[in-house]
Amino acid sequence: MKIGVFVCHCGENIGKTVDCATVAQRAAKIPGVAYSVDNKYMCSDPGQNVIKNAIREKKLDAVVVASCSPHMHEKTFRKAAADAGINKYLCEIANVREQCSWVHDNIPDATDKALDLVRIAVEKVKRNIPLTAIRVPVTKRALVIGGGISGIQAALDIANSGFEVVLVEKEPSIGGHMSQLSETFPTLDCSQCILTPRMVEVYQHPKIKLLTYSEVEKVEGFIGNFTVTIKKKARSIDEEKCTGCGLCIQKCPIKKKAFNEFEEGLATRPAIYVPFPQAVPNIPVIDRSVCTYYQTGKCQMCLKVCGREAILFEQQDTLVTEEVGSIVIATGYKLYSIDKKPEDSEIKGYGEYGYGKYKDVIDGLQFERIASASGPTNGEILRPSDKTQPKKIVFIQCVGSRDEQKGFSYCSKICCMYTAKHAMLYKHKVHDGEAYVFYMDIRAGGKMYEEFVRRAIEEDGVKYIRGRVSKIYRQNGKYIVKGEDTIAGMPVVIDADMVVLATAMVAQPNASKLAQTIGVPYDKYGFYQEVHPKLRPVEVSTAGVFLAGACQSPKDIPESVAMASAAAAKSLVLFGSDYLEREPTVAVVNEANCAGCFYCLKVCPYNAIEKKEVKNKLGEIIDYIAHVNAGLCQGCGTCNATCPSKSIELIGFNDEQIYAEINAFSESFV
Amino acid sequence: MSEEKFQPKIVAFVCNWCTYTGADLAGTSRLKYQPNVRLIRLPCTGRIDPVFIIKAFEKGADGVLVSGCHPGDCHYNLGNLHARRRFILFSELMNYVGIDSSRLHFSWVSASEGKKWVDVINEVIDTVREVGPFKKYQKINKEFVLHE
Amino acid sequence: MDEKLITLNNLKIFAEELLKANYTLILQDKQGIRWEKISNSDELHISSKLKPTKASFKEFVFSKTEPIFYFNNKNDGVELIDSNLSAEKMVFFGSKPCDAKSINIMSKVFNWDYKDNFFNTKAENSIVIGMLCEYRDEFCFCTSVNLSPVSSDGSDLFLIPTDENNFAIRIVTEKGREFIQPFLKLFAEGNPETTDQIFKKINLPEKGFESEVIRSWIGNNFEHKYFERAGEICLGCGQCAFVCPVCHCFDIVDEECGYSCGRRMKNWDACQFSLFTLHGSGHNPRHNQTQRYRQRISHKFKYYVDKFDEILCTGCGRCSRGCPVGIDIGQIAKEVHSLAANKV
Amino acid sequence: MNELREKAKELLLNNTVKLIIGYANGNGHNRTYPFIARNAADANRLVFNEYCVNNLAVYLTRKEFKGKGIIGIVAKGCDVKAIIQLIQENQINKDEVYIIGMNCNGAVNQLDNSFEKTTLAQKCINCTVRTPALYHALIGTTKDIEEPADTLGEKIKEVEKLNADSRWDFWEAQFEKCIKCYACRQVCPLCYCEQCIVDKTVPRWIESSAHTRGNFSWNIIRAFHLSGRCIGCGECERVCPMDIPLSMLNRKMSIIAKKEFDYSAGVSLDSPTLVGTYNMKDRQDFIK
Repeated sequence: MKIGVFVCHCGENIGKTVDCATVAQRAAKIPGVAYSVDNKYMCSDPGQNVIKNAIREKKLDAVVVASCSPHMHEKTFRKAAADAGINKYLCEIANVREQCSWVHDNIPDATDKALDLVRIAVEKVKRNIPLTAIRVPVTKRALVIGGGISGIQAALDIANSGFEVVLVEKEPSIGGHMSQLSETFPTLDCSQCILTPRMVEVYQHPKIKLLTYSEVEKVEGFIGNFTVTIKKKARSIDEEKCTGCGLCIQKCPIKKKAFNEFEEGLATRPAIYVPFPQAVPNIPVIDRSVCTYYQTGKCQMCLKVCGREAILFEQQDTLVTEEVGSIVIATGYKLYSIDKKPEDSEIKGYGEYGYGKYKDVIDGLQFERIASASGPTNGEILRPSDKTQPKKIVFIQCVGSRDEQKGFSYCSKICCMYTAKHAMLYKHKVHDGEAYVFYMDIRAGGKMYEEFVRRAIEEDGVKYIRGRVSKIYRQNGKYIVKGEDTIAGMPVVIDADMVVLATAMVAQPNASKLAQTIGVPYDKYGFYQEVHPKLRPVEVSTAGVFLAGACQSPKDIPESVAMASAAAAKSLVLFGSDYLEREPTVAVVNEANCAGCFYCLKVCPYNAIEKKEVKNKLGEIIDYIAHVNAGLCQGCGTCNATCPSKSIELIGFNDEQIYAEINAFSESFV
Repeated sequence: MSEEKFQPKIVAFVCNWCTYTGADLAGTSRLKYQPNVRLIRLPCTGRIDPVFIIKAFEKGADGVLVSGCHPGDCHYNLGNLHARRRFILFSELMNYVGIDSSRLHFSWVSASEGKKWVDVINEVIDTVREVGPFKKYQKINKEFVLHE
Repeated sequence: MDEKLITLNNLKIFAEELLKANYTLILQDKQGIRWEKISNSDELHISSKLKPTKASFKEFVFSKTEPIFYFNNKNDGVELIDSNLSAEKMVFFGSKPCDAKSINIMSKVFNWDYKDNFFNTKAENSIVIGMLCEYRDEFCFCTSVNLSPVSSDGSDLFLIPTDENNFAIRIVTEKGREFIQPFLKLFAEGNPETTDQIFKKINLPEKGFESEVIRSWIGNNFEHKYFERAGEICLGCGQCAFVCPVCHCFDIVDEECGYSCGRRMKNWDACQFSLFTLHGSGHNPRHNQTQRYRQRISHKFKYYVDKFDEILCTGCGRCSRGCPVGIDIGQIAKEVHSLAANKV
Repeated sequence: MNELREKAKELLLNNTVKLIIGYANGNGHNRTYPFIARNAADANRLVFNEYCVNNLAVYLTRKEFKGKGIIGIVAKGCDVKAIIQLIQENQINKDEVYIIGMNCNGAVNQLDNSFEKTTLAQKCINCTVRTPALYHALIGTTKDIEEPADTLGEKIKEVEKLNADSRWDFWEAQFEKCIKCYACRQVCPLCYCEQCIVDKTVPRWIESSAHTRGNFSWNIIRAFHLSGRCIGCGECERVCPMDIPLSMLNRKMSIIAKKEFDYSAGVSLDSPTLVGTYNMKDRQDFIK
C-alpha cells in the first residue's frame, strides 16, 4: 500500500509550533509511506491540487492529511481524494492544529506529537477499506400521529406537496384540544371557526388517509422504510354506510348518562355519540362501557332507527399495516389533573385546592367549555354546581408548573396567556363581576402577547395578585381563597364564587409507551427529546422521526403550527430524493463466529440487531445469530465493545484499526 | 519542559462527539496543556473495550484516560451508559490486580468543556508523573524489546 | 557399572558446588505444581516418595513460549534478527524415571529431519539426575510403557536412597561421568550389587497392558466406536498435553514487540484444541472431539512407535490426575487391551 | 441413587429426553466422571454423591448434543445457576432441557485431583441453592452440613489490603505460572464463544503465548468477560494445573456486581443481565 502524507502549515497556525517540514521528512520513513510533503495551506485549491496530483502521479492508495480537526476539513480532503480517484474513506486526518499546535508551546514537543498523530493516522488508513455510502430507497409517504392542530397542519403540508399521508388519531374525531377552545389569544378569534375548515380539508384531501379512533401498535424498520401497524378500534359502525344523520344519537335511550370527554365532564352524552357537532369524520361511535346492548344484550335502538343498517355490534378491532418513509409525532398534551394523583407520578398534587371535591373549582379547559358558545352553557358563564353566574372569580396560575416541590419544574408556557384570556372573556360576559388572578410572574413573550395581558389588566380591570394560594375551602356557599400578596406583603382572602386553576401541561399518559414503540427518547416528564435544542428542534435521534407540537414541550397554537410545518418540511426533504445515502460506518456480524448470546442486541440503542435464523441442510432452524440492520445502525460501536468474541465489528472503527492505532504508540513519545 | 522531569506517556480514548470536540474547543480557545497525551478518536465511549486499555499499557502507556459524553448527552443516547457500567466493573478489576486510579482515569468532557478537558488532562498527566513510570508493566514488557 | 555413595550432607555440598559452578539446579517445587530453579542448596528438597508435580520439567527444554527470531519492518524492507539461544547449564535434580526419560523421547522428533536447535541446545546443556521412585497411585503405569520406578533410562546419574541420610549414585552416561568428575571428592565408592538388592525389594506397579497390543489394535480399529466414550466427554482443553513430559507439539505465532516490529513465537500447542487442525479455509479434518481424542491415543501408542520405535508416554499419570473430566489414559489403554484380547 | 436411576430410566424409556448428562463412577477410583446415558443400561450407571464436583452444564452447549430433542441433565443447584445463565444468554432453549435437580449436601474439595482429604468444596460454603432454583424433577433431600469458614473471602480481603504494587506482584506471580492450556475456559459452562478472543488473530488483543504479559491479559479479560455472568461453580480453579487462584478473581467480580448493582448471576430467568442493561443511577464517582 502506498500512502501519501500531507502536512499543512495552516499559515502560521500549525507551522508556528510544529516543524511541518520535519514532520513530513520523518513521516516519509514510516513503513508504507510513499510520499510525504508539507504545504502552506492544504485546504486551499493549490493545496488540494498537491494532494490530487500526488495521488495520480505517485499512484497513492491512501492519504493522511495532517491539518486541522477532522470536524473541520475531513469532508474537504476526502472529496479531494475522491476527485483524484481514490475512495474517500481512504483519507484520514491527523489533527495537528486543534489538538497539537494550538495547545502546545514547545516546538520539539509539538513536532514529536504531530509526528505521532501522523503515524497513528497512517496505521489506521493502512487498514481502511474502500466503502460506499449505503443507499436506502425511500417510501415517499408519511405517518402523522395525532390529529390535533399540529398533526392537521403537518398532514396538510405534506399532502399539499403531493405525498400521501396517513393520519392516525386515537379519538373518534380529529381536532384535538384546539376544538375545545372557546376563543384564542391574543386575537380572541373563535377557535372552531379557524380550525374546522382545516379539519374538513384533511377529510376531503385525496392524499390523506384518515384513521380515527385508531392507535399505533408497532413500528418496524428505519428511516425511509417504516412499517407501521395501526389498531383501528371498533366503532361498532360501518363507516362506509353511515351518513352521519345522527338519528341513532337522538334515539339512544342512554341519553344523558355517559361522561362527556369533549365537555370535560361538564355535560353528558348518549352511549352512541359523536364527540362534538363539527366532528370529522361525522361518524358516531358506540361507547361499549355504557351501551345497554353491550351490558345487557337488549335494546339495539340505534340499529332499529338506522335506515342504512350501519350499526355493527359485532365489529372487532382490526390491525392495518402502512408503509411509510417518515413519521411525524404530534400527540400533544394533557392537562395535569390535580384531584387524582397520576399513576407512577412522584408529584404530590394540590389537594388543598379542592379540585374534584368542589364542583366550582375547575381547570382551564373546563372554563374553555363554559365560555364556548357551543359548550354546555351555550357560552354563558355559569358555575357548574348551581348554574348561577359567578360574581367573583379567582384564577390561579402555575398550578403544577414551576413548582419543583409539588409539581413540575418547567413552565407550562401558555397559562399566563390563557388565564388573561379567561379573565377577559369573563369580564366581557359578566360586566359586574370581579376577576382575580394569582400569578408568580407574567410570561407574555410573543407577538402582541404582552399587550394582550395589559389589556386584561388595564381595559378589563382584572385584578392581578402576585402570590400563591395556600388553601381553598367552602364557607357559606362561597369558596374562600386564602393567599398572599407578595408585593403588598400581606395575606389575601377572597370569597369567590368560582375558581379556575391553570393546571400544568403534561405529556400524554402513554407518551413513554409510544416512545418505546417508535424508539424516541423522552425526558423525565415524558416529553419527547429532540436531537438538538437549537439546531435540530424537530428531529429525534431515530432518523426519519420528527416532532410537532406539545408532545415535545408545552407550546401554544402558533408555535405548534410552526413546528408542524417544520416537521412536514423535514419529511419533504427526505422525500426529495429516491434514495437515502447513509454513512457506511455500520456494524457487521462475523456469522461464522457469532455464538448468538445477543448481548449486542441488549446494548444497541437503535434496535438495529436482529435475530437471524441459521438452518441446516434440511431447512430446520438450528440456531440464531445476530444480524445488523444497516438501515437502523448509527455506528456507535457499543455492540462491538460488548461482544466478548468480537464477532460484531464496526466498519471504519474496527478492532484491527484501533489495535493498529494503539500499536503506533509503541514508538511514541520518543 | 525541563529535562529531568519524568514525561509520562498517556493514551486517551475519547468519543468523537463530546470529548474530541471538547479537545478541539480547547485548541480553538488557544488553551494550553502538557503534550504527553495522544488521543484515539472513537465514535462513542460505548465503543471502548477494556482490551484497548490493556493493550495501551502493553504498548508502554504509563497512564490511560477514557473520556466521553456526560450521561444524557450521548450522541447515540445510551452508549455512554452501557460504557459506564462496563467501566465500573473494569476499573474495580484493574484496581484489584494492581492498576489503580492513579494510572487509569475516566472523565466526562462535553463538547463545550474545553477548559475542563485541559484541567482533566493536566491532572491525569500530573498524577501519573507523580507515581512514575509504569515499571511493573515495563518489567513484563521487557522481553519484547528487540535484540539489536 | 560405576556407582558412588554420598551422604545427604555431601549431596547438599554437591548442590552448593554446582551452583557455584554456574549450574542451574531445577527441582520439584514444594507445592507439587511444577519444577523450579533453586538459588540455595538449603532448598534442596528431594525424596523418592514425592508425588509427581502437576507439570513436568519439559518447559525447561521445550519452552512453553519462546522467540524464534525477531523482525523489524522498515520502510525499505524487513530486517531479521536471530533469537539468542540460552547457554544455561541445567541440572534436573531428583527426577523420577518417568520424567528422566522424557528428553530422550522428545529428542527423536526434534532430530529426525530438521535439527531443532532450540531443543537441542537446551537438551545438551542439561544433566538429568534421576532418582528411584517410591510414589504410587492409581494413575501411575510406568511399567506398562516399558519403564519402571528403578529405571535409569534417560538419567545421566541415578540416585538411590540407601537410608535416610545416604544415597548411592549410579553413573549412567558418559555425560554424567564428565559432569560428576570435578566433584568426586564428595563421593565414596559404591557397590552396584547392593543397590541391585534394593531394586529387587521395590514394589513395582502391576503392568496394566501390553503397549504392542494397543499399537496393533489401533492400527486395525481406527473407526472403532470405543473412542467416542472418551471423546464425547473430553472438553478439548490442553491440560493433558501441557502437563505431559513428552507431548511436544507447538504452534508458531507472530506478535508485535513494538511499532512495526515483532517476533515469531514458538508456543506449546495441543492436539485436543479444536483449532489445532483448523485450516485457513475453515475446514477442520478433525472436526470433533472424538477424532481429537483418538489422535492423542494413536500418536502416543502407535504413530510415534511406528516412526521412532518409542512409546510417546512415560506412564507418569499426570494427564489423568489433572483431567477436568477424569479421562484416564492408563485406564483407556487397559480397556483397549481387553478389547483387543476379546477381539471386539 | 435408585431414585435418580429410576427417574433417568423413565425419562429415557418414554423418550422425554434423548440423553441424560450425568455422573458415573470411575473404575476403582474414588471419583465420578461426566457420563452420557442414552439407554436404560446406561441409566443404571448414573450416580450422585459428594464426589460429583463437575459442573455438567458445560455439555449443554455442545454441538453434538444440541437440537433434535430434549437433553436431560443431572444438576446441582450451582449447576442450575449456570443453566439459567445459559438460557438467558440464548445458548439453550429452556424447552429443550430437562433438569433433574439434585438436592445437594455439598461436594468435596478435590485436593490435587484425588480425594485425599474430603473437606467441603469452597463453592459449597454459604451455598444458597442446595435445592436448585429451577428443575423439572427434584431428587434427594438436603440435610444440615457442617460448613468451614469462607477462606476465599478472607484471601480476597487480604489482597485488597495490599498496596497497588503489592497487588500487582501477587497477581504477576500467579499469572506467570499460566501455561495457556485453557482448561479454565473449556470447563466453564459460560465460555461458549465460537471463537475465544484469545484465539482471534486479527487483531491479536490477547497474546496466546504463555508469557506473563499474554497471561496477564488473558486472565484479566476472562475475568472481565465473566463479570456478572460467573455463577461461582469454581470449576476453573479446580482444573487449573498451575493452581492459579482464579476464584479470587471471579468471586471478586461477583462481589463488585453485588455491591454496585445488587446483582447476582444465574439466580432467576426473569432478572435482566448485568452487562446489557444500565441504570441512570449507576455509580460514577470515579469519573472526573
